[in-house]
Amino acid sequence: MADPHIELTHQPIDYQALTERVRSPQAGAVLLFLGTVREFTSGRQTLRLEYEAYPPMALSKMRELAEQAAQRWPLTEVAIVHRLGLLDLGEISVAIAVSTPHRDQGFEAGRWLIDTLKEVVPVWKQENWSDGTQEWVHPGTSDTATSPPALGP
Amino acid sequence: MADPHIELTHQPIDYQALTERVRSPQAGAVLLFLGTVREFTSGRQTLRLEYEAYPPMALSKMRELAEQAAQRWPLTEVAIVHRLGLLDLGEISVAIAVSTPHRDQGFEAGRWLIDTLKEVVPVWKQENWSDGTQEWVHPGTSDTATSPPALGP
Amino acid sequence: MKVPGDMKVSVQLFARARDLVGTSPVEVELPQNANVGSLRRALAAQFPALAPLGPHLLVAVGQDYARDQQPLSPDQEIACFPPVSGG
Amino acid sequence: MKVPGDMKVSVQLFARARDLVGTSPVEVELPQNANVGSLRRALAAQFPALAPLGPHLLVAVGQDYARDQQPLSPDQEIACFPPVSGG
Repeated sequence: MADPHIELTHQPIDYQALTERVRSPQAGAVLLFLGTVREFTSGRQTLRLEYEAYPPMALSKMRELAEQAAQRWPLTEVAIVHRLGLLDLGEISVAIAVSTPHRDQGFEAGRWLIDTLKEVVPVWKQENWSDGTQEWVHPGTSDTATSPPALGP
Repeated sequence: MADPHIELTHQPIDYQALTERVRSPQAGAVLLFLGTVREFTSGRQTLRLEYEAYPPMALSKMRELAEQAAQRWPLTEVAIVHRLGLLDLGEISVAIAVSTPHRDQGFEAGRWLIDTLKEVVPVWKQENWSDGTQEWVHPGTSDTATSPPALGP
Repeated sequence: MKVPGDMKVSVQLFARARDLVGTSPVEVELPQNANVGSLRRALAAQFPALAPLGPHLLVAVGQDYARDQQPLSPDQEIACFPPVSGG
Repeated sequence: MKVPGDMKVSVQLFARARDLVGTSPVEVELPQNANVGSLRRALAAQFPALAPLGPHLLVAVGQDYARDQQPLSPDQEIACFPPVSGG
């Protein structure tokens, strides 16, 4: 495996460029996973998501994940990009591309990479709900609404 | 789910256009699988692969797979394209794109779609090995080399 | 011996099956009330070159996989091919 | 009471932890031989606003997750944040 491509960006993610990076005649399969901003979560409507990172540690953890995945599966290439800042509905927050000799390896590595990224990479999202509230998403903590809607008297 | 996009093509697969077709604010995940022409299989070197289909049945089966997947998982959108004709090393033979509310659904549906496509969609590939032989790939049948190399006396 | 009521069907061949026979489609004569199993036997008798694929050949009728018990009629779209290998 | 050998560390806060405290980084005074556990207690005492996150806060030292037993020195890069939610 060549050096993994690891990136944090405030620009829209060019997933085609990312996919081209991992394509190889040594690979029979390419797996691309995109996380996108979904409008509805448990019936609540999202207007936007804002992503924040602890950048040096996030990059270091993303690289560590790529290297761990390359030890578990025979990855031909791997690339991981996370978007930061304000994202509109449908925009791409994260892109993971892996190429592997066989498809089972690609599906397993891609699944492990996104699952583990969500557990260990220091990036946080804040919901901007359609009712005007903002809420950090911090799994395992209690209700974290920080800006309740201003209600009239 | 809107009507699935199903296609057989002799042109290079535009997987970005395919991915854009399935992206949606209703989806939190997009899974793109690409099958690509790998150079080495069990130590033997491929020069090219040639894909042939029984087109109307292949399209009908691909559509059936998309509809079955949409019954098993809550797919937001799905698109399947298979390339036909002569493909060089690294080229994309098949592309499957699905969008789903959550990522586990996308990984499961994507995996099922490519596994089942390879079992039931009437498309066949012929290896063009670097030793000059051509060989249809027909899983379960015995050695199917059809053009042994011309050896000198 | 041609019996009244016999039928002639056209069978599309693909991949190695077509290469072994050398052409596609091929015409096959079948007895009245033939089914997919009769078609398999008739193909094997008429095209001995198919022998290497014999037990592996798949038959599709009306663009869907068909079992040996499925009856045939002359107006159906029939195809015969080896195990698929797309993807 | 300031004891000789006490140290001051700078702690970067992120996401809801920073919002609750209102700023980042923050300076925290720690006893000599302090470890990550001492840092947690000092942060909780100095910033009561962090209470809702208390048991959930994660500490990173040198850009890697640290357990409470890990010793601290003033020259290390230290960060404190709630459970991650990227992806």
